[in-house]
Amino acid sequence: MQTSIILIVFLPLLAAIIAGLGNRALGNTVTKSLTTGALFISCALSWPIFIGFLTGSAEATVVPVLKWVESGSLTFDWALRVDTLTAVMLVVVTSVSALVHLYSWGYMEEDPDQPRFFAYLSLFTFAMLMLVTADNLVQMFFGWEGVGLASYLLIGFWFRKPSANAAAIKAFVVNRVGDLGFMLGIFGTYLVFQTTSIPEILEAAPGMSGATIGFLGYRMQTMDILCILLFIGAMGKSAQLGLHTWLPDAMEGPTPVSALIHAATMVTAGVFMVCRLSPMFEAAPVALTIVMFVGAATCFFAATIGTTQWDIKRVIAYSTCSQLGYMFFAAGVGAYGVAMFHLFTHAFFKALLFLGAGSVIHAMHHEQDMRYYGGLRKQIPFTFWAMLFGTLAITGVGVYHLGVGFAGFWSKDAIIEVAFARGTEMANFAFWMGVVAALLTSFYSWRLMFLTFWGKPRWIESEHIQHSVHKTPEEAGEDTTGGYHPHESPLAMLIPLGVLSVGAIAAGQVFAPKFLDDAAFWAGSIFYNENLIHAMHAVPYWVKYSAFTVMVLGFVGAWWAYIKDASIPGKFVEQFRYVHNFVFNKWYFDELYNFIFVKPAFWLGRKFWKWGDVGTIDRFGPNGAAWVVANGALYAKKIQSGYVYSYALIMLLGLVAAVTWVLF
Amino acid sequence: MIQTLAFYLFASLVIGSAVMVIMARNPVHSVLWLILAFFNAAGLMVLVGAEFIAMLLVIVYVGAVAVLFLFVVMMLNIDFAEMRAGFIKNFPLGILVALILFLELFVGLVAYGAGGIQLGTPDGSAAARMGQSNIEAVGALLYGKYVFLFEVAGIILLVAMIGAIVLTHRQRPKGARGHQDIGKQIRRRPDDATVMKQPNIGKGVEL
Amino acid sequence: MNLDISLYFTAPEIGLTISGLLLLLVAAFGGDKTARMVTILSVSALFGAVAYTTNLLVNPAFELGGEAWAGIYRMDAFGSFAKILIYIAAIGCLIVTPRFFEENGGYRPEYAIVVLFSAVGMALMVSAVNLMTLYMGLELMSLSSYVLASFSRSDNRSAEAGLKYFVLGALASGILLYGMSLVYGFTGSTSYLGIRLALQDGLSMGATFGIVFMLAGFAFKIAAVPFHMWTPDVYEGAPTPVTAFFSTAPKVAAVAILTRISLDTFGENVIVWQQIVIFAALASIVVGALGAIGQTNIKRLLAYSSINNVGFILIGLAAATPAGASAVLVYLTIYVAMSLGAFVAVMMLKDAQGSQIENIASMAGMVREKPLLAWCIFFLMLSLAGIPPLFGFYGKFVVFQAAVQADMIILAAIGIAASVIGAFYYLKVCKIIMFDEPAGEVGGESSMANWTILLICSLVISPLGWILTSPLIALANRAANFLFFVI
Amino acid sequence: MTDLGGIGVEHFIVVSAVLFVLGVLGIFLNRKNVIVILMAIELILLAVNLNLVAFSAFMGDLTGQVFAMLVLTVAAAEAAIGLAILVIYFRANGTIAVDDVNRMKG
Amino acid sequence: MGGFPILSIMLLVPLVAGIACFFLEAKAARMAALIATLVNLALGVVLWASYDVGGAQWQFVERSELFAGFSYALGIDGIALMLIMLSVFLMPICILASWDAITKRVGEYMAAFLIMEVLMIGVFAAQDIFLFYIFFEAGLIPMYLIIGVWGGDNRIYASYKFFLYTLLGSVLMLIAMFWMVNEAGTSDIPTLMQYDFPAGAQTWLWLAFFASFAVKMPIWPVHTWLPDAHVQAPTAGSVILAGVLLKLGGYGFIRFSLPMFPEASAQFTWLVLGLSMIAVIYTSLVALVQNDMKKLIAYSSVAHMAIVTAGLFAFNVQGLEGAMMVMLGHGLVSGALFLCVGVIYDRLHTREIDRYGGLAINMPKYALLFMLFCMASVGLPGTSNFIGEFLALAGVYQISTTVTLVLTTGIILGAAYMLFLYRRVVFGVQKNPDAAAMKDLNIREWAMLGPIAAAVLWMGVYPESFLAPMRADIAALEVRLARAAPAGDSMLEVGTPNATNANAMPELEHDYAGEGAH
Repeated sequence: MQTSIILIVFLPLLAAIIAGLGNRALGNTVTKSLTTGALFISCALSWPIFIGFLTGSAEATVVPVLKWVESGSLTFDWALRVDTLTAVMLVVVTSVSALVHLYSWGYMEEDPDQPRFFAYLSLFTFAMLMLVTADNLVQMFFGWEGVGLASYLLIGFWFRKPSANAAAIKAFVVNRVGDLGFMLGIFGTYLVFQTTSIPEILEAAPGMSGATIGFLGYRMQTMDILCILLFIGAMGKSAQLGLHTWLPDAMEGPTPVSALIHAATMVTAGVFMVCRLSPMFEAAPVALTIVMFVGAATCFFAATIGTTQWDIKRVIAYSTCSQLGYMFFAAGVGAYGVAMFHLFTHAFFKALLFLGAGSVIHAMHHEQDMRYYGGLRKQIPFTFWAMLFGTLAITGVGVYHLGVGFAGFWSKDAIIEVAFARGTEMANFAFWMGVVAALLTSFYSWRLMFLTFWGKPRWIESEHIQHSVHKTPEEAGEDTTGGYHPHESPLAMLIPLGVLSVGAIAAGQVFAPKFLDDAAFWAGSIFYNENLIHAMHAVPYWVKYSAFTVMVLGFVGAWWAYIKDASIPGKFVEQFRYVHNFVFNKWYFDELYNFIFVKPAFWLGRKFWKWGDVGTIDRFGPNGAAWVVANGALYAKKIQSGYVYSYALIMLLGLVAAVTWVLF
Repeated sequence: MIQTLAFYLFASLVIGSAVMVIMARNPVHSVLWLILAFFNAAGLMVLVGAEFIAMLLVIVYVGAVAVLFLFVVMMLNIDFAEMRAGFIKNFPLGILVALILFLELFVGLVAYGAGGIQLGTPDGSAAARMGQSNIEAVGALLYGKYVFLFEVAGIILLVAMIGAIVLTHRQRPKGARGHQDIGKQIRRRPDDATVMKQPNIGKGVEL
Repeated sequence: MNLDISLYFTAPEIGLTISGLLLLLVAAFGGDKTARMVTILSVSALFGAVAYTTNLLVNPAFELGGEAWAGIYRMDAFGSFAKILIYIAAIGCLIVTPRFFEENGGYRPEYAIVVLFSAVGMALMVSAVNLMTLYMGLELMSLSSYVLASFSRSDNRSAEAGLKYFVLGALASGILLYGMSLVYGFTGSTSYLGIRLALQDGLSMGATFGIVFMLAGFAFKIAAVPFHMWTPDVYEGAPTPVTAFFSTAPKVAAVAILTRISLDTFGENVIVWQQIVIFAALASIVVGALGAIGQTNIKRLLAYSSINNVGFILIGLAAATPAGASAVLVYLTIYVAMSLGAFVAVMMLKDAQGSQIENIASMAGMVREKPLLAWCIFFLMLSLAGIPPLFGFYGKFVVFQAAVQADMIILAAIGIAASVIGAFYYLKVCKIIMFDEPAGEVGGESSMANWTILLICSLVISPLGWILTSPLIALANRAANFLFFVI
Repeated sequence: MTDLGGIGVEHFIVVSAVLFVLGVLGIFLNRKNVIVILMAIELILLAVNLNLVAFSAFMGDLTGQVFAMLVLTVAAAEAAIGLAILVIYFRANGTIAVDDVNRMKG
Repeated sequence: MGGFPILSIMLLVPLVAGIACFFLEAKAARMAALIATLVNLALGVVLWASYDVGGAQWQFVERSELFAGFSYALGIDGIALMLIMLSVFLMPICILASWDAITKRVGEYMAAFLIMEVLMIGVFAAQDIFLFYIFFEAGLIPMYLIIGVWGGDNRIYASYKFFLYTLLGSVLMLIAMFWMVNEAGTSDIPTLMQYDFPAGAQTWLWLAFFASFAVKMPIWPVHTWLPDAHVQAPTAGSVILAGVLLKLGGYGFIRFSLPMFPEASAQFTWLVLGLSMIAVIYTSLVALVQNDMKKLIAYSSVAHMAIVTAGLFAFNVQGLEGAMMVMLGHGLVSGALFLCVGVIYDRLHTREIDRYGGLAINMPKYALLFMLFCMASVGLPGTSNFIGEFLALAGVYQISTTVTLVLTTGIILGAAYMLFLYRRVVFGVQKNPDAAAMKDLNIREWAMLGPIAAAVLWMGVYPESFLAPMRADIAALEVRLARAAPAGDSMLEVGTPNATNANAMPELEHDYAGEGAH
């Protein structure tokens, strides 16, 4: 197992380095084969480990790699730790990554920079694997930042596009804000526990639950403040309310990237971290309440925005944001296993949705606006079915009493239930938010489906399509297809869709018993609250059916508005202009941040430079001194008048001054 | 009593002529006032019994230095009428500073030790022996204890001489500007100095 | 008065005087043709004096020094140290002279003889232990200097320099003399020892005034602010070899005698003069630096530089400790090398026709045309500014160390901070010769003698000079200790 | 030392101080011509001599008089040199007005 | 190495070569300089290899009473060793960077650089406080020439500002040194490091040293010489300036201010931390709005140095080691960034950011390396700067959480301005045809940037190589500082642990076959 762990983690790195440095010298095919091959090997090696944990035959392993830092009592080494939690993440990461690599063969076929793209993808995978296998907080931070870097590179992959560059920088910088919290959290943790090793911290955490510590001049509950700081990191990476702004913009990257990074793996790192550190959080009630609140709020807030967006990827992006909210409040109420389970299932169906959307975009010649889709059901049937499964999974279709359902049904309903079961005020808030978000999820997911696959083709208006067929709407006349016929994607893209469809359909059904109910499965890798799970199972039926009900409501609403009577959305917008604008403009977060942070930063920078450095420091410092000296020099020159008598006078003045001095 | 009177006479005269030295418009007058000042100073010296120095003052200064001054004043042949009169711009400041200096000297040297100033006490090695005249005593010292200085004084005079000669002695550079040979000028005839040219019209002259 | 011993101790001065007299005969009979020969002979005489004085300095038999001529002259390590420095400076200046005057006209044998007598005067000054000896030496030096300053009759500026120097110098002599008369009157003695003894039991106001007047007179000779006004004009106007001479030998003599008078004669009355010296030191540093900034003439700039450097020397004096006195001597030694080197370099700045260049702007970019000369000037300037690792730094090093050891931290801090202003104008010269586009004005060849002196000076101020530190400091310490000889 | 009838050394000091100050004034107040400056210098030296002689007499110590003699000698030499310089200056510039001795400044 | 005076040899090699370069013509001078620096690098490697980690504190000690007043004493500890290695490592790269860029007065240029190397090694190896000062100050001369002769358009102003600013800073230090030597009776640095100066005197001594090191570092608000000097200096000059000369300030703090004046250091901690906080935010914001690449990197250097000062005044092992690592890392990274600027400057002769764009298209290799160095500058884990920044901030956190928060904010801004720079230069469309026509890195440029890239990654992945030699020295320093170390604001108080977990639930009464059991 040790060898395979090493291989799992470092094969992608090796592939990334070779592909990245080899680049054009090696050519597209070699680099693509190399990276994809490496990922499939990783994936193939990961599943046995996971299965080992499923069957209970494997146990937590630590593979030491290299000494890293030893500075006084602050030491941390490179080491790979695999336990149940990690194993879950390993399969998620390697599987989705492998499939995305494969998918990219088709999706990126025409791109001139394919080796670079695949190198980035593999590099990302390596960083993500480092993150999930971290044995100490610093290595986790390494992975954390590594995925950030890869995300930055991939979002900005099409670097000629200004919007892509802006989005990439935004992703990196916003993530850094979260990292600030993470770093401070690590420092605090080290200060309190004198170690950064995760097992040691977790062991000692309960003992510190009553301790207090100073922070920014205030005394605070040690564990609360630490967990809040760490959670800020998680918020950044998992795009939670406040630090979420980068995620929708990140859709500027190629779609496989969105599937891999911004749906299945990287954004879930925050959830993973909270789960990984669950014993710490369990010692921090206030922090957990905050986690709960932020998760619930995000879950609702992102869902509202999702209902109004036109860009197919943005809808899914907000959906991701919303689903991450679910995971967080699940963790917040103490059901870490449930959160991890949703993470697991979400990885499959969200990756599926993204890749499906990618397939649609591929078919529609990179048009992403759903207003220009329509009726694609028949044109790209395979994609349609895959998207349908994804939608069924995310909306949580399943019937409780039958015990069947798509992946989302098992995990999301469990979250809603466990929130209700927890019963605290905040948990109830989360419960209601979760239910409302489920309604919205259903609505926007079906809205997406209806707009894309049903109705009449509307793409004649699209500039992208026009660009490809060279016909204006006037020339096209009645033919709304404009002579453009979307085509199904190549096999390399369809296979991952197929595989993920299976996951979206079955992952919940198969793994629910292990993830939700089996404390032995987790084997102490997360905090497992058995009583809470029992309570979850014991919630009333109306709670259990609430999610199902709202799902149906959302479906009907979407059907009504986008199939039955297409004028309803327009009327609605007319009626609630301000609400719509507010939601459509993403609650004005970008504008707010721009106004509070970005603009002042540049303004201040300019002021500091022109007014501070040049106008004050230089003016009164060196230049001022130079001015004084220059004037002194002029004066000295003037005194030296050349007249003997003035020289004599000055000598006499000196003499008189000296005499006066000694006289008095 | 007579000494007191003599002192005040000499003192006021020496100061008065000193003032005139620096105030006189004509430098020749200044020199003359200077001579008067020296005479009176010599008088003061005689008063305290330093006859030799007093005589020396008269001989050296009046006889040599002052005459040298007169000589130079005459030699330079300056148009004294054009001499700018008046004082420098910061005249009041100068006067003020000089006054302060004098007051300070007065206060510091005289008034400070009101009730008689305490001069130093010499070790007596250079005191005049009983009955020895001033000139004898000074001579003994000068050619005895301080003979080395006497020699140095000689060197100083030598250097002054060399200096004065080196600086003012004019070598006559041949054909240099400013050197006038009057005889040659007088001997000059038009024939030597001019050449007749008879140019063709419109051709100009080539000299 | 033991005549043998007196003659033995004053032999260098007597020897030089006799040489001067003999050479005068040569000059008188041989005329101007003999100028070069007379110069060479003078240099040899000076070398002889150096050798003899060195023997006096290092010979253990004379370790305690001795009196000559009935206590008006004293041979001790301090005097010998200063004298050697004076003679060497005079030698350096004499060696580079002939070529200068040959190119600019008007070389006369009397020049070397006057320099010789001037050196004798300085030697008397530094060995004097009696105000009269001091005065005679001083005047011998001064009168010679007046002559030298106006030596170049072809240059109008030379006469003006001589006139200004003379008028102000005579005024300074008058002030000094007046001070001496007061000191004599209120202590009853003209010998240093007698004055010191008289001042031991209390200081009358008259003597205090005397001390102040005397200090003012010396301040003029060393060109300390506010008695510095003559320096730029005289340095500019005097022929360059004379300027080189002024900035070295007389400065050494004046500083040495100021040090001796302050620390030995008035050693018990530090309180009287220390504040004045401190003021003069700081004022010199600042005024020297400020004055130099606006200059366009290199000689004038170096004049201000010498004012500036005197300020640093005075800081060592202000410390009023053996270390301070030793620092003064060390600084002087290094300063002689720097100053001599700088002026020799200035002498070597010529345009293609061979006439002197004094305008700083004309030196622009001269590193392209005369790289070696330019680099020498560059290092000399930085050494004058006291930037390590050049040896000029060591002078400042010992001076400020002495000040700090004497607990004069504020003085040292202000002084050293003001030295930064000074660095500015040295940098200006460096910038012009190294950075600017070549003006193409510098050309012409220089004689072997100039190169020799310049390279020797450059070597001394280069980091190689640090090798000298140990012997130099040992000698300087020994010399300085004589000033604190408690009787 | 004969009795001067109440005239003490302080009287001489005052006279010499006045002479000294007048000499100094002569140097820097006059802008007529340089010769006057040279004379002012002689005044200063005269003040010094008076001082020296007075001290010498009142202390009964002849050193002062020897000193005065040396000063006298030097003063003569100084006058010679000064006048020589003056002469060459006049030759070079054709003036000895103090105001004109101003080619070098700054 | 018993008795073999390796440090002196390391001083001698470039010195001799430097003097030789004076007289050589261009080609030979380049070669001579390269060989000399490479030889010194080899000697440096030998030095490192034979350095006995965990051995005596001072190794390779040489001592000779060559001068009056102080002695020629050399010797290094781990801290000095690392900085010497940094110097000798960067020198050949500087020579390479100047290979084609410098065409006039090549011999003198190479000589200036070699002399610079002598002085830098001397500073770090000096064991006598005055010898240190001489080397410290002497560095001004070659740098002045480098900026003034081979610099940009405004080089005169920059060279003056550099020279006088730093000179003014350091002269006061000399006065303090005199006092210390007088008080302690020795100028031997190791002895002085153990000498306890009276607390009253420490205050002004510390301030005098601070005046010097703060300018050299530079600390806000005496940093304004740095952007000018950097912008005007030739590429290699900037590399040395940023790579090594700025480290002299930090070295000064760690060698003098902290061990010699622990009490005063503690007393002024607020000042240093306050200035560091201002510097980080202030200069980062200023960097954000720069249009000149070198100026931007120069300002970023100020920000990084603020982290160094903060780390140093954290008074604990992490802070000190972190500061050292930031210095080493920053030496490599900022040097590399200047080289990156130099690479394109050599091609287009402008530092204006807006003139570039889309370089990733025609210069992919360059883009890759530039990205690496940008990321290292940002402090991405796995690169050299991360280790330093992380340790330094971890150290600072122990004495002040507020300061850490502010400094960490600077790291966010750091990401913003570096990526903004990268975006404008390397990404985007090719606006400018001549920028688009630029060739990718050539072999010489690879030889410059490649080794730095390797070192950056090495330091990030296995910093133990660099931490190990310093460990004992830092520990000794911490022991020395312990008596003055200020108490942190984050004092931990352990209380009674909570009885239950945050989400403790009562066990259900009925067996869990309730309403909704599956």
